[in-house]
Amino acid sequence: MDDLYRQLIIERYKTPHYRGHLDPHDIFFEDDNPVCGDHIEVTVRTNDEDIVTEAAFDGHGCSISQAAADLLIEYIHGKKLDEVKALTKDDVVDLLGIDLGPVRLKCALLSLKVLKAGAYGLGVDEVSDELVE
Amino acid sequence: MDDLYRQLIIERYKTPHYRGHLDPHDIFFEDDNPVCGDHIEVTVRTNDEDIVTEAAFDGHGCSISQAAADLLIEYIHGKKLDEVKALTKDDVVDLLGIDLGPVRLKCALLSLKVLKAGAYGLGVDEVSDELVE
Amino acid sequence: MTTTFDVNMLRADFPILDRKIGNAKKLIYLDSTATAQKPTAVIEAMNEFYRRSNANIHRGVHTLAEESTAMYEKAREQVASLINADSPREVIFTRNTTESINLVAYTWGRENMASGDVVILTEMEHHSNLVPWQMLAEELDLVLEFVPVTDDYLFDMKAYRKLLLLEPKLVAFTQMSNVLGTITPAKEIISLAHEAGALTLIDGAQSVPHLPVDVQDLDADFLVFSAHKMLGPSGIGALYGKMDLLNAMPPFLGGGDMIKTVHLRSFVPNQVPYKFEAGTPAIAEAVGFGAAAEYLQNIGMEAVEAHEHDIAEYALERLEEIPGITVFGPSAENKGGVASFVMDGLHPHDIAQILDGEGIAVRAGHHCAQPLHEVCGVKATTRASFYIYNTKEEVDALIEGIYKVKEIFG
Amino acid sequence: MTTTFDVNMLRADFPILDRKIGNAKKLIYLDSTATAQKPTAVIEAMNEFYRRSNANIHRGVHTLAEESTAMYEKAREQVASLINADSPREVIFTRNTTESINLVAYTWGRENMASGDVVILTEMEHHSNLVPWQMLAEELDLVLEFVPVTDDYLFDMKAYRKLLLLEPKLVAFTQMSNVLGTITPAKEIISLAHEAGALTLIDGAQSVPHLPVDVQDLDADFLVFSAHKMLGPSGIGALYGKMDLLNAMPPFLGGGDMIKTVHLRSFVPNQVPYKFEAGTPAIAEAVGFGAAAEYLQNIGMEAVEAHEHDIAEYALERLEEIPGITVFGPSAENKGGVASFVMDGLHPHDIAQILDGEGIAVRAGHHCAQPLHEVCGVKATTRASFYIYNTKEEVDALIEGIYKVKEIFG
Ligand SMILES: Cc1ncc(COP(=O)(O)O)c(C=O)c1O
Ligand SMILES: Cc1ncc(COP(=O)(O)O)c(C=O)c1O
Repeated sequence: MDDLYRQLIIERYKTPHYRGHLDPHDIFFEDDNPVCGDHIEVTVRTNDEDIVTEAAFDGHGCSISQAAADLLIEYIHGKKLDEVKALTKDDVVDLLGIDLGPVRLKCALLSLKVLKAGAYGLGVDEVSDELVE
Repeated sequence: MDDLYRQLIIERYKTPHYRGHLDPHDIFFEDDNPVCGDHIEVTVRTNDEDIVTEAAFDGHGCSISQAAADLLIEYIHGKKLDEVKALTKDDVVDLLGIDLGPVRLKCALLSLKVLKAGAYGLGVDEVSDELVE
Repeated sequence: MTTTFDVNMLRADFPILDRKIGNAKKLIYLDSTATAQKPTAVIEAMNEFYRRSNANIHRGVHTLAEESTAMYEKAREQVASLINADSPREVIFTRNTTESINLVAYTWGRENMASGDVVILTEMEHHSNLVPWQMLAEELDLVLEFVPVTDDYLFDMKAYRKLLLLEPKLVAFTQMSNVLGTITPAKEIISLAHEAGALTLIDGAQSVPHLPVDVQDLDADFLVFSAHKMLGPSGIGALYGKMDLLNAMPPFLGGGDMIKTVHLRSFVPNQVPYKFEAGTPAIAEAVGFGAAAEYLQNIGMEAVEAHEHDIAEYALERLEEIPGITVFGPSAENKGGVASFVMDGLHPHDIAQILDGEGIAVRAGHHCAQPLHEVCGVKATTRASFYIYNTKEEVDALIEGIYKVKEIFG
Repeated sequence: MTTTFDVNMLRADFPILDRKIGNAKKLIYLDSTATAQKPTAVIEAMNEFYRRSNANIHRGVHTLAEESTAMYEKAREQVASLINADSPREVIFTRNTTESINLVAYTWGRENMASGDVVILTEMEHHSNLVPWQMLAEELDLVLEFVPVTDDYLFDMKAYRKLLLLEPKLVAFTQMSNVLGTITPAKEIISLAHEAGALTLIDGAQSVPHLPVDVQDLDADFLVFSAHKMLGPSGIGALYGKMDLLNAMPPFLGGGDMIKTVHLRSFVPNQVPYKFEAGTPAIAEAVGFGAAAEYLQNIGMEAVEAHEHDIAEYALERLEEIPGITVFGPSAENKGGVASFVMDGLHPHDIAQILDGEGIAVRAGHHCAQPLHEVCGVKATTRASFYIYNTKEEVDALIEGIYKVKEIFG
């Protein structure tokens, strides 16, 4: 619990570093967590070599979903799109630095799901939790 | 067990006293036990005062169903039709003189169900286990 | 109303209440609206069943099969008795409230409704009493109408009377909202529906566990509920229906036990209730369901209601002390033991998570009632809910916990 | 093949085997085809769940809800692993085999078939794999065709090949008959069906508990089975489906958990498998189901099969010694652990009842396979069936018991 709400998460939730919407952008995607209605959108800009030059997230949700999104967006700056596509649940868990049960894990992984769906160029109907397993 | 297969039941099963089909008859009905496919039909003759003057059963089934039918037919001879309509599960259990679980009880009560359905003049679709509760 | 039983003695019946959460905090379970905890009597009834009597039912003549059959049918009587059904045959065992509603939609609904027919629901319904009718409406081209909630979170009787002028075929409504706690005037709703020529389905998922519910007094046509919310096991629920209605309905699932005879290309259905219980049923679960119904009846549903009312009234009082909190729902006299709230600037997940750290289990989300949350103008709420085993001390812990949440996120 | 585990040690896992029947006779349970007995591991897994972790799943963030959710999803993995599904998501929890078949009929069937389309079944099917298709045939005007059993009680491959010329949409067949014990050549049946453009549904109610079943090796489209027949609890079963098929199917029951979003008049379904699990599922039962799958996998399904084969072979030998007996079914090498028989002049109920007096539980009736009994020219049979906990000594007791029946009715 004290673990779970470790300082980093509360801080990033209260004052996120990468909240916003990039326009123009190369990648855009958004989705909801059906359990609680949380919403995340991401916008990403890439250069000729498919490297992430800039990225942002927007939306609303619990501290875990928002902090995870903020940390994830930070993490992908300077990464190749292929690296982004290869991100897994463990990467997000490492960023947050805490253990999560299956329900809270969904909150944590919402931004990764949205990001990978965008990176792969999926349609709205093609998003599934398999993306983040 | 020895109780259950007490002599009377085995005897009546092997050599029933009232097996047959009366023609003409005043009452006829037949039905199956869906659990095992046992079948019982009864035919009954009554006089002007609605008293059973003659009755018979036919069909096939286990010793309980057949012995119960035989004992029941014997029992109703000389009874008024209203008395027949008023017969209950307990009467059959008394005739057999044994305890039965809910599944075997169905075997025992098949003839009563058929008899009462006939006495009430029910249609095939109107027969229900409520008749023998 | 005050509690007529000794809560502390009763708590000893619930082994899970000794559970420690995380760093040795004692469990404070305030999530009974999602699912209730089980008394030893229920757990042991199933245990015993598996250790002593387990067999498949209705078709075996050996001792175990006879015992199992008798236990299964006794459970039907126990459940029928709790809701005062005229006959146990009017109780059909299903998986849960949700399946019970779908059963009515797929059988009675498809047989008795057609294009343009109106079904009246309410804005308060759980998804389980919305989606089956949406699916049926899509298939048959029905019209769905919704009784709104009033500003004070009650069933809008005036709007309902107006909707009845549409001559609906069915009125399907919750007897207690799982979010607002609103208790609806079921008897009046039903009698007005009958006057208008409609049948009624009561979603009793929250009422049967918490209030006296008498189907004969209510003149209910259909009543649906789940064992797991009333101290019973998961995996079983019930559909009550008036015998005439059930007799006239076509079967739902086909298979073993629901038939009288089968040929390769045709079958004759069995009598009610078996007609609707295809395949091997939830036998051990029925035994547990029966034990739960009996446990509740032994306490008495008036006593259950009174105790919960006590706790809920106290909880509402204390919650409303907290700055920045909004509790949704009517005032205590029209409300069951549910308190759903939002807090300025705080996400329900975060509230629930911090409370969990204190050993307090509450639920966060839309509680399967998204449309109602839209009406309330929020995405999600935090819900504390109460049952016979909860105490005022637990409410105090909840309030303390909420202050801790404010501190952490303050 | 011989048994690779110690039956007597394994029997200690099953508390019911100590049960005394009537006058202190020890239970000899030969009715596992109807339902299997449960090892302590399964009973205790559920017990523990209720005493320690019980909560509703998927939507709660408190400790119990997280634990329950994790346990429920772990069970899905355990069951998926037993049948070697590509992903646990391909396993949908239902009430039983029967509901699984109805689910496919109501969703895939109604979506993909139309007037004149052909469904191939077999004469060996359990009512649960007949009635749902009869109901669908009636609704959609489908044509049902039946693969006969050969004179030696096998799946008639020649007749099947001919029926495939009708270009069926679906072939639904049992992998093991619950009456004859016949094991059908599922892999060949499926590959021929696929060549003919048909999908396949395997009724695995009897095969999954008793044989190694590998859905990927079989290339199965749908496979259905029940926990209660494989050492697990009542109230839960499974539908395996290939992911593409499941994704394309419309939902079955509407309600909580099967949705992504709900508005008053519309909803968006959740992803597979949740799309098909409406309402609160059988949570404790899933935990028990998972434990049962793991228990079987620990023994190894080859070992299970070998042991049963041993017992069945011995039983057939001994039964056929008895004058006046007829055992239905193929010879031991094509047969699971089932022996259904009739005896001259004796009603199956009477046989079962006298055997019960000896503590021996066998089943009497048509075993939910009336059409097959018609084919066999009998109304009912007495069935002894075997599982991992049965021994040759129990078979000896059965034979003795049958001689006693002959004596009493002789
Ligand atoms: C071959 C077969 N199919 C289907 C079933 C139905 O299983 P359930 O009653 O668990 O739905 C059975 C059980 O008797 C069976 O043996
Ligand atoms: C009012 C109401 N209706 C229906 C349901 C659905 O019950 P189940 O999930 O047991 O089918 C619930 C449970 O949350 C409920 O509270």
